[in-house]
Amino acid sequence: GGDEAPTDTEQDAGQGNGELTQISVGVIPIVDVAPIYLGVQEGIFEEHGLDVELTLAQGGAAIIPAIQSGDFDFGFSNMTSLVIAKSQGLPLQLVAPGPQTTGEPGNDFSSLLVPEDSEAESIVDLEGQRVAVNTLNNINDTVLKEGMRQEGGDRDSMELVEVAFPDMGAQLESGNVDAIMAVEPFATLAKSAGAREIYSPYAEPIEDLMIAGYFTNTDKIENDPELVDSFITAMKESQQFAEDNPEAAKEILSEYTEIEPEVVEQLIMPRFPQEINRESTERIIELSEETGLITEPVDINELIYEGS
Amino acid sequence: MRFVKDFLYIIGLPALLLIGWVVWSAQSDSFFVPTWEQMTNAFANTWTWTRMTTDVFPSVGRLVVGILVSIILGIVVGLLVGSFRWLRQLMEPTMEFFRAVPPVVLIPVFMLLIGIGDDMKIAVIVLGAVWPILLNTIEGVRSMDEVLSDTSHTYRVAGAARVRYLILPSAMPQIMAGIRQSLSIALILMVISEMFASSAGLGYTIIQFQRSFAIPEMWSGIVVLGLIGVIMSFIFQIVERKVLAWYHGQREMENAG
Amino acid sequence: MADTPDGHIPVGHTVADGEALLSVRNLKKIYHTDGGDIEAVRNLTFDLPKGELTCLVGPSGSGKTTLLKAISGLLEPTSGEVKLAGKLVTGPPKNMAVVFQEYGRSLYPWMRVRENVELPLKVAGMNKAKRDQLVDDALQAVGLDHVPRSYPWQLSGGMQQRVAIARAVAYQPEVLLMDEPFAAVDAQTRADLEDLVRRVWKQLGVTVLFVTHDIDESVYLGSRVVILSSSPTIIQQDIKIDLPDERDQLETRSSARFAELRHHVYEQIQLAKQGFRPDQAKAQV
Amino acid sequence: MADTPDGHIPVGHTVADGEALLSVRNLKKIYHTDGGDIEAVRNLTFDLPKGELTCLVGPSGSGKTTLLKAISGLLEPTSGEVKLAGKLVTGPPKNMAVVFQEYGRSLYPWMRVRENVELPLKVAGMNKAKRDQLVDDALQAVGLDHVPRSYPWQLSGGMQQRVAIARAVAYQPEVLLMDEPFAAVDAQTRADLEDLVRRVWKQLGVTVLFVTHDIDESVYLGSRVVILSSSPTIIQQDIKIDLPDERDQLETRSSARFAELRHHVYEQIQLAKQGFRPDQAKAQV
Amino acid sequence: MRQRRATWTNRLLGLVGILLFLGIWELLPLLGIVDARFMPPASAAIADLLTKFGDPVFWVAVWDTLVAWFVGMLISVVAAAVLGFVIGSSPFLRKFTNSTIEFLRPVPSVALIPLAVLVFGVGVESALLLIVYACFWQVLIQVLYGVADVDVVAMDTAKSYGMGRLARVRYVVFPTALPYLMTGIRLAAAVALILAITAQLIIGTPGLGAEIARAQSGGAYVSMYSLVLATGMLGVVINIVFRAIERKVLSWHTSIRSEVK
Ligand SMILES: Nc1ncnc2c1ncn2[C@@H]1O[C@H](COP(=O)(O)OP(=O)(O)OP(=O)(O)O)[C@@H](O)[C@H]1O
Ligand SMILES: Nc1ncnc2c1ncn2[C@@H]1O[C@H](COP(=O)(O)OP(=O)(O)OP(=O)(O)O)[C@@H](O)[C@H]1O
Ligand SMILES: O=[N+]([O-])[O-]
Ligand SMILES: [Mg+2]
Ligand SMILES: [Mg+2]
Repeated sequence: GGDEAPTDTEQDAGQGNGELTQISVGVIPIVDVAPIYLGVQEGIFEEHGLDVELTLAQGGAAIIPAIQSGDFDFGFSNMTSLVIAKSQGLPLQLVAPGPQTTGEPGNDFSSLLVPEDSEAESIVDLEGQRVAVNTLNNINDTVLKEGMRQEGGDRDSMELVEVAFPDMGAQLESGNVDAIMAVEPFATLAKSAGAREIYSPYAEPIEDLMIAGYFTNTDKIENDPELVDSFITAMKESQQFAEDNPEAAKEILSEYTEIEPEVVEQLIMPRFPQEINRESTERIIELSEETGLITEPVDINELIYEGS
Repeated sequence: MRFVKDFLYIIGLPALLLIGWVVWSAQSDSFFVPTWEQMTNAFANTWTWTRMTTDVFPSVGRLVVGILVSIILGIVVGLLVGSFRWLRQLMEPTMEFFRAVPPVVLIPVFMLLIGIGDDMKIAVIVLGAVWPILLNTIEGVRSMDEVLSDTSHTYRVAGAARVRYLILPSAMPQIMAGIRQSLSIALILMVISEMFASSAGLGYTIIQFQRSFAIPEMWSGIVVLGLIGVIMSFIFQIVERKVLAWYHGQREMENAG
Repeated sequence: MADTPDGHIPVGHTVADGEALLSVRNLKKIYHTDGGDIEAVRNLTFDLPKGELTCLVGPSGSGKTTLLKAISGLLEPTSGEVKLAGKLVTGPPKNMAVVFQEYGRSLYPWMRVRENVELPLKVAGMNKAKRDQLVDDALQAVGLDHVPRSYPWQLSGGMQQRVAIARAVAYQPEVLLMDEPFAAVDAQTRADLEDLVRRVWKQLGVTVLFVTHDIDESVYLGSRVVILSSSPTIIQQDIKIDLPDERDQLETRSSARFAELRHHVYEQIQLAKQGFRPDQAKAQV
Repeated sequence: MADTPDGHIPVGHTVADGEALLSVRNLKKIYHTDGGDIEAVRNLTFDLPKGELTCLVGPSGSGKTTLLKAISGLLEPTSGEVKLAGKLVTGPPKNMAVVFQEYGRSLYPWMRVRENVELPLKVAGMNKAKRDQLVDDALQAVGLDHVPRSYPWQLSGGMQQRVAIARAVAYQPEVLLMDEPFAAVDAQTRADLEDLVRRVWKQLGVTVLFVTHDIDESVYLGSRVVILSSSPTIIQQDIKIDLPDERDQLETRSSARFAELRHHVYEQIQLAKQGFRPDQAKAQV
Repeated sequence: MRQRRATWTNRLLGLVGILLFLGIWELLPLLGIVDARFMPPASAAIADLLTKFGDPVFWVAVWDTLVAWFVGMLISVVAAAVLGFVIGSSPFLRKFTNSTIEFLRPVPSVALIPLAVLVFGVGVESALLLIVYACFWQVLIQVLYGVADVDVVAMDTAKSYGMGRLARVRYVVFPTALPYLMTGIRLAAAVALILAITAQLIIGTPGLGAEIARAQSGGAYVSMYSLVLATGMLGVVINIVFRAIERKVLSWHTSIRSEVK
């Protein structure tokens, strides 16, 4: 964006004094957050006067309260969780984009998979079947239901069960579930074991779906807009860097995850956009309302903050 | 009169704590500390009969089965392990191994071996709840009075009769102490088991509330958990009074002095 | 066996082997503790002829309880052996009942008095009618027929001990071992129980080993008194009690022979306490 | 107080109030149990003059232990009162030591013999040197100076009881209550301990209340014998023992006066057992 | 000498037990009962663990876990013991607190995570809160049972020798409750380890739990199982240490006595 110049200078001045602002960011050990690790490694955040401490957490259960308490300055979360939190009245705002679908069915970082010998050929064949998602009432079952609806099936006809990503492959093979919605690297792992992709749940139902993003506390935006702006700028640059250097993005995975090198080689990375995708976010809000995940409407302008 | 007194003892401290919370929450604006009003609303709207039949009762059913299995398994294995030193030595490190591994990381193994149905959830409850019963039974068997044990030997009270008339009753106070501990652990594991491969249940509901930041509802779920705990504990105390009538009588007799 | 109280009996030899129901040979027991080894029993050899009522007296800590436990197969001796009717004792033998010193701990606190007395019979598979008969008789014999439904811990110490005795009596053992059973009982009850033991002994023809530290009691009760030395224990002396078979608390105790025997036992125990040891005094046979 | 054993003493009056160190007035104790109320002690009034050694005899279950607990302030009486040196006893008074009947439970199994004896002195804040001296003396007095580092449960019953006695002696109390302390002790040790109690009593000038059911013992030991009726308990009789102050196990026990006193006590206890009650026989004073 | 040999056969048997268990684990995937990709054989996990032994990152995680475990234990044991003795020695407090204790006890620590993070953040303090909360009840209940077990004669003896309340607690109540307390501590030691790992897993505080989470999210099954193995081994070691302490502290207690015989 064009509005980064003044803050840049300020921050650079700050850096000239040799003083970096310490911030702490809560992230999840998944492929999606490669850019922020890259940004730190490449000194992008330092350039903007930020000394970033990354802390790994398992999910929103820990990150969102930590943002509330000020323990984290920024956090990473999927869009649905943010929308729900917002509708519950938590003072949070999305400030920077996260991963986005590649938009290419069959070549995305999320797949709906069935066993090799399954008769299912498309998502509609899963009506009445058991499908594993990692978290119920969240982004993954939302997009699946939407996909089902778009393909002409009954949105509520799948029996969705919660199975953690690492356990999905085994449950698919043992026949406890009929299909799984896996993300990388588990999608690659399952495919290499013979699972067959019948749908791309991020690429197909919503155009250019942005799955997740970085958020902060509304207080922080009010009290320290310069800091937030610096973060936004650095984050966007990091996303861009990851987008431009896919090999570097894959390489950095070994720093915070334990994915086998062969799998890293094969897995499909998401795209890392520079701008928050308002349309797809709007769609998520609508779908959340339709499926009853939220009861209070969420105003997209109050959800997204794009810098001062 | 005595009934009233007992009742006051039961509700006294909870009432004080309740008042403390009402006062505190009224002037706290933390999102995670609901007010009296939010809580009562959450309670009324959440714990409807439908919710009871779809989420609470099935969970409690698994809980009860899990506890019963734990009791039987704990006592049977405990009697064996407590009676044979070699068996105790053989098993102890392995038992400690399993005791030290968090159920959360063992659940995937259970899912592999048992699947994702009720069996798995019950197995998780047993996995956690069996230890206090098992260990207490072992201790109970081990700390048997020597004179009593000698007496039984000389009267040739052996085999099944020894278990029935000597070992089991003499270990019973400790076994009961173990069961009491297990009850609350089982309840905790009921929640944890529903964090995996679930789509209904009390624990699942609470986790969902937590994830969707429905904080008053989450707290109301925790209160329901606590209430189940209290009910179980009181049922247990009634059973214990019956089973250990002799023990308490003896205690009272000694304490009367 | 010597006929006079003064007749010394060589250690290691008492009655002819042929008649012995219980025979103890070179029994030795060493306890291993943190503070070192304790030799409780050094070298005991003696026989219990069938049907005799033998009293074992010895100072406190002389290993009487230890010996009894070894005889009843509850304690493995360090060396030596115990034979019952010719068979080596390795575990508690059939038809043997033991009344322990710690009466309070030998009753099942979770069973009522009646159930306590009944249990060994029930476990042995005796039928209900016969069981009831034996239990009723035994409780009556010890004067406790009025409290069958009490729990042991609701009774006084003396009453508890009587329950333990009733249990042993109801069991109708061939061999009855009693470890200071009357220590907690008052004088009058004690006299009654002493007569009870003699009555049971004669009626059932049971072989009794009665441990006591009461000299009068040992002389009054026994057909024979074995005196133990102080620890590590060996047999100090083995005396035949030649009092008439029919004994009476007042008459027998005031007889001259009783006083004589009593005096002899007393002297021997004094010797034992002063550390006199037959095996030091003379070579062992 | 009557001088002859036959002199009846009206219930409720013994020695002149002035000299009484311990005075028990109208003591009544009812135990409330599930099975109903048990009146263990009905109406007890008596005094312990300072420096006397009083023996309390009574049948099993007559409430001796109950009385002792009330005196030592461990048990709240249902009604009536206990005064020590004029002060109402509401909790365990200072300078009083109690030797309990259940010796096995009154020693701390987690402490060695020496530590058990030493503990009360340590808690009272006595310095190490003095403590050691007292403990050594006491252990020697009971003949246990060879096992200071054993745990109580490694000792025989009699030895355990002696540890409890040593603890009381080392404590140097003004009032010493003993509840059938020699029940588990062998005859010889018992004789020694009896002499020890008398020695301690004279040396320390301590007031002793000694509970026993052994009639010989009560006469031999006491300067006075109080006989309890059977439960619910009242005082059956209170007898002054006019034996010479220097007593000897052999000589005293064989004296004619001893036999006479012994016989009298025996008779009284027989009466008590048969249910004779002084309060029924005559109006209470 | 005899005793020493006894403890050696003791350990040997325990080792046999462990080997038996590892054998079963090894066979499960080999016999095709479970898929080796999701549950690798024991040998693979052990091999991986051996390589981890050479990696300082692993030892840092172990250290972090142990620190959280130890501090959590210490706080909960001290708090529960003190409260247990206070509540246990007063019949009024026992009755007054009973229902509240029964209510709070079964509240799962995991349900407290948002509260913990809110109050203490994502640092070790949050993990501590969860550990302390879970362990506290274990120890408290044991101590309450222990205090109730004080022998009346032993207590009367102490009273009759004029010991004050404090001296009685120190010399009578405490030793009586000690076996119970030790059992409570041993139970708590396992619970503390479980909660330390779980907190690290979910909140992300550094330690073995966070490493397990990392392995899980990368689909590194072998690594995950080797870390679980390490966790279990830690539990076994902790138990051995506590057994040894118990043997020393409770040498006078029946259960130990019979063991020594
Ligand atoms: N379990 C044990 N461990 C160590 N030493 C023991 C044990 N049991 C007994 N002893 C020791 O063995 C000796 C004999 O003890 P025992 O109990 O057999 O004596 P006793 O003759 O029955 O004494 P009492 O008349 O007092 O009952 C004593 O010195 C005692 O300390
Ligand atoms: N705690 C108690 N609860 C109910 N009844 C009791 C209790 N303690 C004693 N009793 C009863 O009170 C009576 C007196 O008991 P106590 O123990 O004082 O007698 P004792 O004279 O010491 O007997 P012993 O000579 O057998 O020791 C008995 O009938 C007994 O059953
Ligand atoms: O953020 N998610 O990939 O669910
Ligand atoms: Mg003995
Ligand atoms: Mg008594």
